[in-house]
Amino acid sequence: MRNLFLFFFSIILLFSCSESKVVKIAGSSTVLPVISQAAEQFRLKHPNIRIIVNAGGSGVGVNQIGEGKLDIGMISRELAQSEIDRYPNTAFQTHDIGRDAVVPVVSSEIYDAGIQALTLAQIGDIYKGDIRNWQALSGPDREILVLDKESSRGTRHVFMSAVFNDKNAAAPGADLVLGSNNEEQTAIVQSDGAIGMLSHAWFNADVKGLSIILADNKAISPTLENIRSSAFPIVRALSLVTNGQPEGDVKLFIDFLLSDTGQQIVEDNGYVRIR
Amino acid sequence: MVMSASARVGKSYVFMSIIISTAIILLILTFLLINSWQAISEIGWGVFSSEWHPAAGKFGILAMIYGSVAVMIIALTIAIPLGIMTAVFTAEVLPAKYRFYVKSMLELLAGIPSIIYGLIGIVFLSVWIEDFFALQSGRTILAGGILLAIMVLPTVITLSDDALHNVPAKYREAARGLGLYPYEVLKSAVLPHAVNDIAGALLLALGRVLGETMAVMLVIGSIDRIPVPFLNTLLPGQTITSKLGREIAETAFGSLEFSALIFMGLLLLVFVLAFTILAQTFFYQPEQRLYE
Amino acid sequence: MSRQLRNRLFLLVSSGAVLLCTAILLFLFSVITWNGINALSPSFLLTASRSFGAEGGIFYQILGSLLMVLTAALICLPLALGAAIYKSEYLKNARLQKASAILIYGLNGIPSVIFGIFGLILFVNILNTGISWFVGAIILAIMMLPTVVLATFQAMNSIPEIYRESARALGLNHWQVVTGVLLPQGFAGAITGLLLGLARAIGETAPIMFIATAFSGIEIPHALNEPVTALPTHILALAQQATDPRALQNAWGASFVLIGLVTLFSITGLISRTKFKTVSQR
Amino acid sequence: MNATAPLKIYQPEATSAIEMRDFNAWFAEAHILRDIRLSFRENRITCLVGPSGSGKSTLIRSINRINDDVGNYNCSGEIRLSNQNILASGNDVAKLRTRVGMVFQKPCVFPTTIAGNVLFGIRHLQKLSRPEKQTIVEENLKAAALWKEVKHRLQDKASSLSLGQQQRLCIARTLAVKPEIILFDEPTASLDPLSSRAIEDLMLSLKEKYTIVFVSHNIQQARRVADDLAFLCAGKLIEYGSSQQLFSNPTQEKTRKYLNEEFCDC
Repeated sequence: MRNLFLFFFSIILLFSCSESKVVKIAGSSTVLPVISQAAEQFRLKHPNIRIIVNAGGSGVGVNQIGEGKLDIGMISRELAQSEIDRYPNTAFQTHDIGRDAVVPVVSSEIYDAGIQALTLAQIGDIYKGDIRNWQALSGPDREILVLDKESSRGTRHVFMSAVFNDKNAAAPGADLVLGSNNEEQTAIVQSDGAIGMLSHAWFNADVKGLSIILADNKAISPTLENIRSSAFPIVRALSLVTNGQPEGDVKLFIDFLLSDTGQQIVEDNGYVRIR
Repeated sequence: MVMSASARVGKSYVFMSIIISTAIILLILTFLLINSWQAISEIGWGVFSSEWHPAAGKFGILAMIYGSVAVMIIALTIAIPLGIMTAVFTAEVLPAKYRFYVKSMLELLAGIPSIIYGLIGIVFLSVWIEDFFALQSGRTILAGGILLAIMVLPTVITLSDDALHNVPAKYREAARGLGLYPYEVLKSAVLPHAVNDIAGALLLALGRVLGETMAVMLVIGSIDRIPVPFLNTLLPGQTITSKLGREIAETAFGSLEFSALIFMGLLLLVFVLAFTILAQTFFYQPEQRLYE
Repeated sequence: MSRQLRNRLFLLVSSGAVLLCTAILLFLFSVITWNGINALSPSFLLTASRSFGAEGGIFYQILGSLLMVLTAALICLPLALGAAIYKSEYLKNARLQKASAILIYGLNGIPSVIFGIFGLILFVNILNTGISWFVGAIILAIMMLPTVVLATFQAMNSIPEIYRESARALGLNHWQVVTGVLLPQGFAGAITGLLLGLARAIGETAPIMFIATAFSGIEIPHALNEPVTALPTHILALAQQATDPRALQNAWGASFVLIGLVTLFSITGLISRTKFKTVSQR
Repeated sequence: MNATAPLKIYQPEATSAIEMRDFNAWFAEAHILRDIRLSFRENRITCLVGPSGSGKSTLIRSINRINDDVGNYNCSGEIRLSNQNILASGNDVAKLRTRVGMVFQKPCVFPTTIAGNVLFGIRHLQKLSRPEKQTIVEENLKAAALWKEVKHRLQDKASSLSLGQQQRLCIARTLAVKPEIILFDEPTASLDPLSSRAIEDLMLSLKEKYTIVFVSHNIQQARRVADDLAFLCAGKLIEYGSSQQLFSNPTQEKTRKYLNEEFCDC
């Protein structure tokens, strides 16, 4: 027992002695995979800078920058005025690193049954609870499982802004509230009649993105092309937030993300590069 | 009497220790109270309404209370009869030589961390419920309740078994000597002695069910809504603990929303404490054993 | 024969309950063991996790969990010993005795998520420590405290009065009696309590997920105010992507390892309890 | 092992209530009783005597099979009650125990009223009306010589009685289920001399209606109460006969020594 303790504490002491710097990052689970992977590669170049990445959602990214607990916050939406007001002593600075679309997604069973495009109004009716069955949208006779996200999630803000013009809109039609993109993706896979909101990087064989039908009856599908050109109606920037101009290691890391290697990581994760 | 230096230092060390150990709980209560004060004073009785929509300034916690109570009732209606009947078997019917193994198994089972129950709930239980009831999603209040019942079952069994086992053998012998069947021995001679301890065990189980977070959070669906119709547990819901587990870290410290969440935590803590203290002080006397 | 019938019925129902419970138990064990063993390999245990935990192993999660709970044990031990000594040897007022017992029982009953919230408010927000493994260890130490205090107290309390009297008769003062006669016994009880407390603490998710753990990028913390990765929170992250078969497999592997650690602590604790009991009965 | 004189098997002239044939009992590996052959006479008090560990308690607790519920217990041979082997498998043990009652070493009252204790067993055997209950309580308390002391407080907690009274209450409770045989396992071991005497007198008065088997450590008590004596030592029946004969003219040296309270090496 005592030896075990000694062992552990000698390890810690050992590490504490070595000189190293830490960059703390947390926030949006949409940006998270890019940053985690970038951090792994960054570490190979700069072994003495350690980057600690945490999830939590865009709200966490902003709040913790405001509270001075982070070096970089990850957000997948715009900064809200209320957030800027809440932390008057913080000079929020955003750095876009990529582009993404928030796409209404459905279970593959629904997609295969013919529902491949909806209007924003139809999506709104689903989230308001006015449409409860896929039949109403000339789909199969199956109840709609409406998936919402936790209120602090960036994906939800962007989605609700596009659908309801109110980023905090309530969704009385929702059946489940989920957190991270992974969790939402899992719930859609487990169901055969679900609709949800996801970044298009989370599509897979069971999770299909819908096209959005615009006013002129043109259906825009969530392809990289359409996102890059902003033709798809729900696009957003993936950004990092810092307090003031980044310096030192933080700057080094952000520059890495904007470098060709960094942008390649953005693309590898299914997002659109901005450089 | 003159105290030596080491005795004085020693005494002040042990005194500080007991003060810290006993004060922590008061400290926790105070912190929750201070941080929920904003909600109490600004929202007041409005917290006991049913709509939670922070952006619109609505902080009703009834849906969470409903969820916690519903999950608790489901869990206990399953776990209590099943647990007590099983304990009756292990304490009264099972030959003594197997008892050690059964008890060890139960201790191991009780030690399975709740996150693993959550994993099992999300991979198996919620899917089964979805298929069995032909639902759109198996993440329901019922799933949370059943999962909690399974979690709390070892505790109910092992505490009830202890309660029955602690009844002196002489009562059983005397009743048997009068020609009573095992069922009658249990009912007339054993249960009257054990009933207090069993009640204590159930109170502890109740507290544990109310306070459980991880497993419930993963399977309950997390929607802040009271089901319509009222008793339909095949719909998703939210408990106080799942709400806290999901949202407390994402809410800005010092905001009204944070304060309302803390108020929920305070409410939970007060009830769980009441059950625990009641159980440990009034019902479960012997040996002063601790149960988790 | 209605008496006999009722008795039969009773036996039937209770055997039915036992069968059902056994079935549940077997299901739990086989699911965890089967899936867990399939996921286990030396490289799983000895490499770091990659891409959301779906790839790679859980080496740093194991290390992080152990680091946190063992530190918690170190924080808890002196406090628990002191509190138990005071409760057993100095606190003679029956009312205070009862009050202290209630407070300690109460602490034991606090839901784990409340500990997390307490840590979040006090350390992360007010004391501004940030997400830190050491804060996690402090909170886990508080959670373990009642178990250890009570185990130590019982061990000391079971020492017959004659030992104290004999020691006093030799001219030892109160503190010398405590250190010479009670501490050795109490220490054995404390170790038992610690092991049982460790078994509980290492599996806890809710107390540490807000305050101590990070998602990735951390291996072994270099300072007290850095986060750590831990097994339970890792399983939480993996459980949320349960339809990805690689993530699920790693979740089972991590669960199996976690249960292994819990079992290791609790079995050692149970052994130490029985061993210690025979010593005091001699 | 010891080449002792062949045992004279005592042939009681009265009809025997219970007969034990080649009865052996074990606890785990320990052979507690060896080849016991005994027959207890009807309406007599038979007292089992012998040093501690001789197997008296095991023997008496075998007669109503209360040992069955103790772990590691095993037995062989026969115990016959009205010409049926009670050890036969498939016997209803609960029913057997209503015929063979037992009073234990330490009085064990249930946590209910005095009247409730008397009715404790009988209540399960048959449905009772209110007046029937009253009669049963009164009759059996009288039979147990307790009625006078408790008739004004039948609804009091049984635990409020003195130990001696509690033991008589246990006897009343046993009588209520109307057994044919009553087993007393050192019923006075935890009582003061005066209470012990009361129990002894009670046993003497009961033998008119019941067959009594009785274990005692107290040789003087055996002399006062017993009609027949069985002397056990180290699991073997050493000698069995009328009390008078064993005290005045024992055939075995061991018996003589033990009954004279001399050192006895079994």
